[in-house]
Amino acid sequence: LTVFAAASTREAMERIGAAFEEETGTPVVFSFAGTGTLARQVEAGAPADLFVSADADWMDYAVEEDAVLPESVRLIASNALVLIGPADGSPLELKAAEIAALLDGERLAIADPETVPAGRYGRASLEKLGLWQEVSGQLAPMENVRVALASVARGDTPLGLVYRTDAAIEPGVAVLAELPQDSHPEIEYLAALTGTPPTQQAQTFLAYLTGPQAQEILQSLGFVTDKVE
Amino acid sequence: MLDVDISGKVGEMDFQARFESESGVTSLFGQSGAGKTTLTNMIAGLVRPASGRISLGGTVLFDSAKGTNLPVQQRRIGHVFQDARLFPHLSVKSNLTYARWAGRRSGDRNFTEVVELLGLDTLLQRKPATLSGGEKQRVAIGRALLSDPRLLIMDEPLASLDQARRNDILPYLDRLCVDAGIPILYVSHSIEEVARLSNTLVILSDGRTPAFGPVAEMLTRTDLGRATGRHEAGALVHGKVTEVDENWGLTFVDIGGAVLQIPDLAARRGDTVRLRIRARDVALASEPPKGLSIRNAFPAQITSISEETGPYAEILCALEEQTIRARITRASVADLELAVGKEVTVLVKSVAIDRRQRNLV
Amino acid sequence: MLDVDISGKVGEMDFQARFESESGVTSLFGQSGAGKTTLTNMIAGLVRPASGRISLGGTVLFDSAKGTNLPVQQRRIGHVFQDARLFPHLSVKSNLTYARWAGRRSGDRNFTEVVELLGLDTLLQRKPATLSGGEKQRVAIGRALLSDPRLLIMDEPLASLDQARRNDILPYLDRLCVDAGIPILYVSHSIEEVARLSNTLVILSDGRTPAFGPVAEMLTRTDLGRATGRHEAGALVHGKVTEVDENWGLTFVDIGGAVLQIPDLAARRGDTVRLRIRARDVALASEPPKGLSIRNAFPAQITSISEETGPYAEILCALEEQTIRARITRASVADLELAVGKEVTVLVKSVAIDRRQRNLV
Amino acid sequence: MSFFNLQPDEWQALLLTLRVAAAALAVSLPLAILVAYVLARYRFPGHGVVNALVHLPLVLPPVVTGYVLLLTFGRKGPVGAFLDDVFGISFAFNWTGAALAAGVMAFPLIVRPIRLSFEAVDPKLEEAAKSLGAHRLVSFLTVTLPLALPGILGGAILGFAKAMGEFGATITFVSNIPGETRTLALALYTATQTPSGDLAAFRLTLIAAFVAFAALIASELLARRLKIRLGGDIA
Amino acid sequence: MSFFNLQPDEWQALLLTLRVAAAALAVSLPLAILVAYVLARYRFPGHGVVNALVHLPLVLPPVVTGYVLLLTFGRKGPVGAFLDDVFGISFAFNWTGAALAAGVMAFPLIVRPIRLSFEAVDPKLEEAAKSLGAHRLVSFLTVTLPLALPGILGGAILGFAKAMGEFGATITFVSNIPGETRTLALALYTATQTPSGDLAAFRLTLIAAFVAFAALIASELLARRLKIRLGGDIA
Ligand SMILES: Nc1ncnc2c1ncn2[C@@H]1O[C@H](COP(=O)(O)OP(=O)(O)OP(=O)(O)O)[C@@H](O)[C@H]1O
Ligand SMILES: Nc1ncnc2c1ncn2[C@@H]1O[C@H](COP(=O)(O)OP(=O)(O)OP(=O)(O)O)[C@@H](O)[C@H]1O
Ligand SMILES: [Mg+2]
Ligand SMILES: [Mg+2]
Repeated sequence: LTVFAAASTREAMERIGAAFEEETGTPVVFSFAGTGTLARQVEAGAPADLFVSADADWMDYAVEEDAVLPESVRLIASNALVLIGPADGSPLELKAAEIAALLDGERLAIADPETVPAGRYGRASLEKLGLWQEVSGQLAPMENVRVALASVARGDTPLGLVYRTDAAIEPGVAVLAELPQDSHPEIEYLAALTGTPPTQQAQTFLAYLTGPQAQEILQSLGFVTDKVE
Repeated sequence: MLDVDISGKVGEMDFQARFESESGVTSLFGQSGAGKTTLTNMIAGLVRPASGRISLGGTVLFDSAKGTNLPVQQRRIGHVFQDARLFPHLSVKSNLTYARWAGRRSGDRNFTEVVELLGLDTLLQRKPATLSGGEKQRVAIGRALLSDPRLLIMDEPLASLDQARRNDILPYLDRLCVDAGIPILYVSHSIEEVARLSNTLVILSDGRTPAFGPVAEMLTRTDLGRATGRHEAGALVHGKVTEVDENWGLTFVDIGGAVLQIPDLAARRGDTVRLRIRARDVALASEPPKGLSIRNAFPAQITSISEETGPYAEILCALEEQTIRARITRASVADLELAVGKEVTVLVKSVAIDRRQRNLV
Repeated sequence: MLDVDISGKVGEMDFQARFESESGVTSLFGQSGAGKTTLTNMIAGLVRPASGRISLGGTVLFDSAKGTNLPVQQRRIGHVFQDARLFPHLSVKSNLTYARWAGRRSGDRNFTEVVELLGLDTLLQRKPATLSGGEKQRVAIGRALLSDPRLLIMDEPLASLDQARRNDILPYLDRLCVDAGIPILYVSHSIEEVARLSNTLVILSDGRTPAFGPVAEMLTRTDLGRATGRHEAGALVHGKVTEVDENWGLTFVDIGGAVLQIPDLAARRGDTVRLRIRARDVALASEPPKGLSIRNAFPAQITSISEETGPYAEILCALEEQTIRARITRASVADLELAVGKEVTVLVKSVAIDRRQRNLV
Repeated sequence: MSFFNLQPDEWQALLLTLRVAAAALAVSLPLAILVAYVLARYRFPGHGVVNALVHLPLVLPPVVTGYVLLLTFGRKGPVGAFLDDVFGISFAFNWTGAALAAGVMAFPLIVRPIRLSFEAVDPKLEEAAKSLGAHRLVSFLTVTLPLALPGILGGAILGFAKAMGEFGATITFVSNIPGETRTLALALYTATQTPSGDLAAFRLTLIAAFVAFAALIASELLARRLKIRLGGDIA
Repeated sequence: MSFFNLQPDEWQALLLTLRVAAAALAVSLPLAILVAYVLARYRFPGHGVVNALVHLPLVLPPVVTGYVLLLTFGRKGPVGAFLDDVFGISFAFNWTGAALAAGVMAFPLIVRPIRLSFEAVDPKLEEAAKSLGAHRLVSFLTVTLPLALPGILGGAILGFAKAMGEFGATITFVSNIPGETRTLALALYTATQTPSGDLAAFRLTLIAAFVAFAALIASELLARRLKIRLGGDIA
């Protein structure tokens, strides 16, 4: 059973895979890469049984290109965005002046708003909050969330915008503020079956992802699971 | 045998060479920069002449009119390059046998014989980079010898070899030419070597061939003084061995009209031999002298006296069909009242005659 | 001047060389592979001897005992390498002047003079790759000459040059040595060149120096036959010019006990000169002959007869303080009943004596 | 488990990396030698285009190269489909695909040093070989190629290192499947994707560095032997 | 806007790319020449380590190299902090950082061909230069360096191409800021990461290929002139 999963879900997916194997005896193999890369590979006929996307747009793309079964697309988790600072940082109010004061000419680490989903959501949120104008000239768009996280942890940037799940596992940073859930489109992790016809095991695993054990793991890592049916 | 008539351009120099030569050794003689290496490269197929024709023993190697241009590897010309061009990654032995294993030229020349001749026995496992200048040159000679060639081109092959080694190699080349019937095109600055070795002499000067012909004839031509080098003018005579005196180590050669005594000529009675007698080694006497260590004294008739400016006079003396050339001071010509037609005694020291032999056809 | 006593190992060969030489030309003479190039490299500082000492005119270049090892560029030795080693990316002109612009050696030797001597005028803008073998060698000589050296090492510099060019260059080297006081270490296979040029001769054989000394002495030593090449043995005599006969182009040289007549020696009356007389050019007579073109006939006494096996006998004749060496056939020795102590007439052809001159100190 | 014992998945990635790099080299090296020789010795109208094509994988971001590979050699790509149908060879999402990606990315690095070496071989030696009867191919194999060995070795080591470290094109073309296409570089990437992966990333970095170091040392030793074999000064 | 007119952001990326690649080359080339010479001519205890260090960026996935750069040259990194304090030089998130990343990644590619060329220069020519009085540095500058020019050119062109195409280390180290660090390669990556970016990606690929092609042609012409200057056969 091969699963192509967005790199940002690695921790969760590997734990779920291990649990699944324990339960059913079917080993799960994961291929982690950027969502976009995976989407194109699935489209090109990759030997994936499941595709786990960190981004709804790419899942739409896969659906349009007939790469996945449209009716199998399923929400498995959501996420939230937070602003982080160094571990000893103090909470921040989401106001332009405060953010500017904190940045003090330095940059805000963020996953690339043009390519990486986390960045796109972040941008939407900041726009909604009326902060985008303020910070857009001072962004440090990173190749992925992980680098943004690291650069805050190391103090290269005083502020970063990352997923809550990321902030949860990096001890070197503190959450300074949560961005309101309604300030950005739903951050959805979607899974779908690829192969036609889908194997029985793939269907089982897809079901397992929305099952209680998997949801518990996701929750423990900071994912939001309340919207999953 | 070798028939060349080509023209082309090398750098700034117009190049135009024409000569024919029979089997045996053909020497290319000319000053540094005269175009000798270029000419050999054209014959070997490494440089393409602009136009003309080259043929070797009936095979046309190059003919611009017919568009023939045989590739190098099909010309079967063994080439001893002026800059040895050994393969640096191969041992001396692999260099020597290269033509056998890479060129598929079997050839029946004996490897051991060539190695011994050139004194390479102890060097076989070495790489060219560790060889001395002369050693490199010897390997290059060996490599060409072992390539079973139809023609051997040697571009100043003995330049950095000592006299003793030269004396070993020259007779071998000589023999090669005669026994195996391989013609040799020999580039040399040394008129000694040229005279000793060659049948045909081609003079090359500024990319042109002002003269070519049998070496005996060329060496007595006085108009080529500058090219052949004045000090070394001489004459070639041929004769027959009539007696070999083991006791004194002397060989008697009848040159027609006189019998010369020559040291240690490795010839047998009845052999036809060719001798080079340098003009500077010949003295003249108005009457047969006595009590002299000079063993060769014979009468001849003066046929020409060319008094150059300076102290020298060049004198040609006829002895039946052959010509002997003498260089003496003008003062002596006057003292002895020499004149064309006069009978004189020609004196030649035995030790002055080169130890060499060739069976003439 | 140059004082060498070193030992080391080259490849398989143990190397041990010791010689001293005074100013002037020192020739290194030996067979191919004897170690000549290695020795020059050690003196130049390119190869490090295992132990020993090298000093040049008072400066210690190398001393293993004291740990001295002057780097190459500080030795100020002009080196004409056996393999020209021209800089391929530089024009002939830049090669020639390299020592000036890169080595900061000013030197007052005239560029134009050197270029003319070596006939390089038309080549100055060319790259080495387009030069002929002899042209490369000439550029290498020029480059070393223009490097303002304290010692000039020449490793077979004339090997691929024609006689005419050699005749131009040799007197220049001669002059260089005397006028500019630059000692020359000269490697050569040609005993001609060696005899003509050198003051000191160092014999090198299998990595050892069995003998060295003044060239005149070395050339008459019969035990070095193989090294010096039998055909070319001879003797050096010195004398004083007593008369120059413009009319016949002859110079009269008094060698003490005899006056020799020599063609066209570019000397003036009163000059001290040195002459090389090859053994093979000397004939002996039991009584003074008459009517001979040989102009030099003088009495001398036989001091030694060495009869080798083979046809030859080597005879030394004393003439006041000097020695003349003759090579004649053993047969003649018997015929003339020559013996040590006997008075004979020595005959030397005028034209046989090399045109050369050296002012002896 | 001690720090110094490799874990199974590390072993797997290591062996896979070596296999992929070796296969990439085995295929690209002969081709690179051919292309380098042609570029070095011949002038022909398309010379510049060939040269540019060779260098293109260097200039484009690896992701693009990988994407182009995916489009051409993927299961649905024109070449990929053809190879699959006719020869049954498939590059899609397996280690041969990883080798292909690595080979393509390493190609320019292999070609350049080899080309330099070919250009440095004196054509006069080839002339000598021909005059001794060696035909073109024989003279190439016995003279030109051995003399260019230092460059070939240099190109090979650059190419091997690059193939070992290739990441962007590989992950794009054949994804990141453990045991099949997850080489050390991809495993390293995977490890960096989560903060908890730091130790794993560090271990993998050490492994990669160690392998590269070993390969380099081996190549240096080989080069030195070669130099001696080529007859350079032993001193 | 026609297809052939560059848009402002494309211009920006193009110019930035050239600036970054040129700066990367300008800094790494001299250093590479030095390192190549040392590796070629001297044997010393740390030889293998230096050699391995030079090749390391090739073996590690670029992301790791970029991360290491971030750790050392970032504003809080040991070297970065020092440079910032003492010289006021900062590599963080600006184009000089991009140049640094490109330079580091290109370094092994530059070193190898140069090293090969140095090894091919006959030490006998250096000996000749010394015997003519040239001191070590002078003989290096007048003989060794000019004779190694083909390799230097070869290394430079490889390095330039690599610097132009560098992506992984750059995006990790200095991120992807338009006008500051978004080179063509990063722009191209950005385009491929959006579902609708295909046309933009294609245009950028063409631009990058064109620039690389121009650089290659220029280097070939230069190399040919050089060969003539070095005195190769003119025929
Ligand atoms: N590629 C070239 N460009 C310009 N001139 C050249 C080129 N090759 C050769 N020459 C010139 O052509 C002439 C003939 O050269 P070649 O090598 O044939 O002389 P050579 O007779 O062999 O002389 P040597 O006895 O010195 O070897 C020389 O003056 C040389 O400088
Ligand atoms: N690196 C080396 N390894 C092994 N043997 C060597 C090495 N270098 C030189 N030799 C040997 O040492 C001997 C002396 O060499 P050298 O070059 O000094 O001779 P040479 O007297 O100059 O000879 P030639 O007149 O032929 O130039 C030769 O037999 C040579 O083969
Ligand atoms: Mg020549
Ligand atoms: Mg020598």
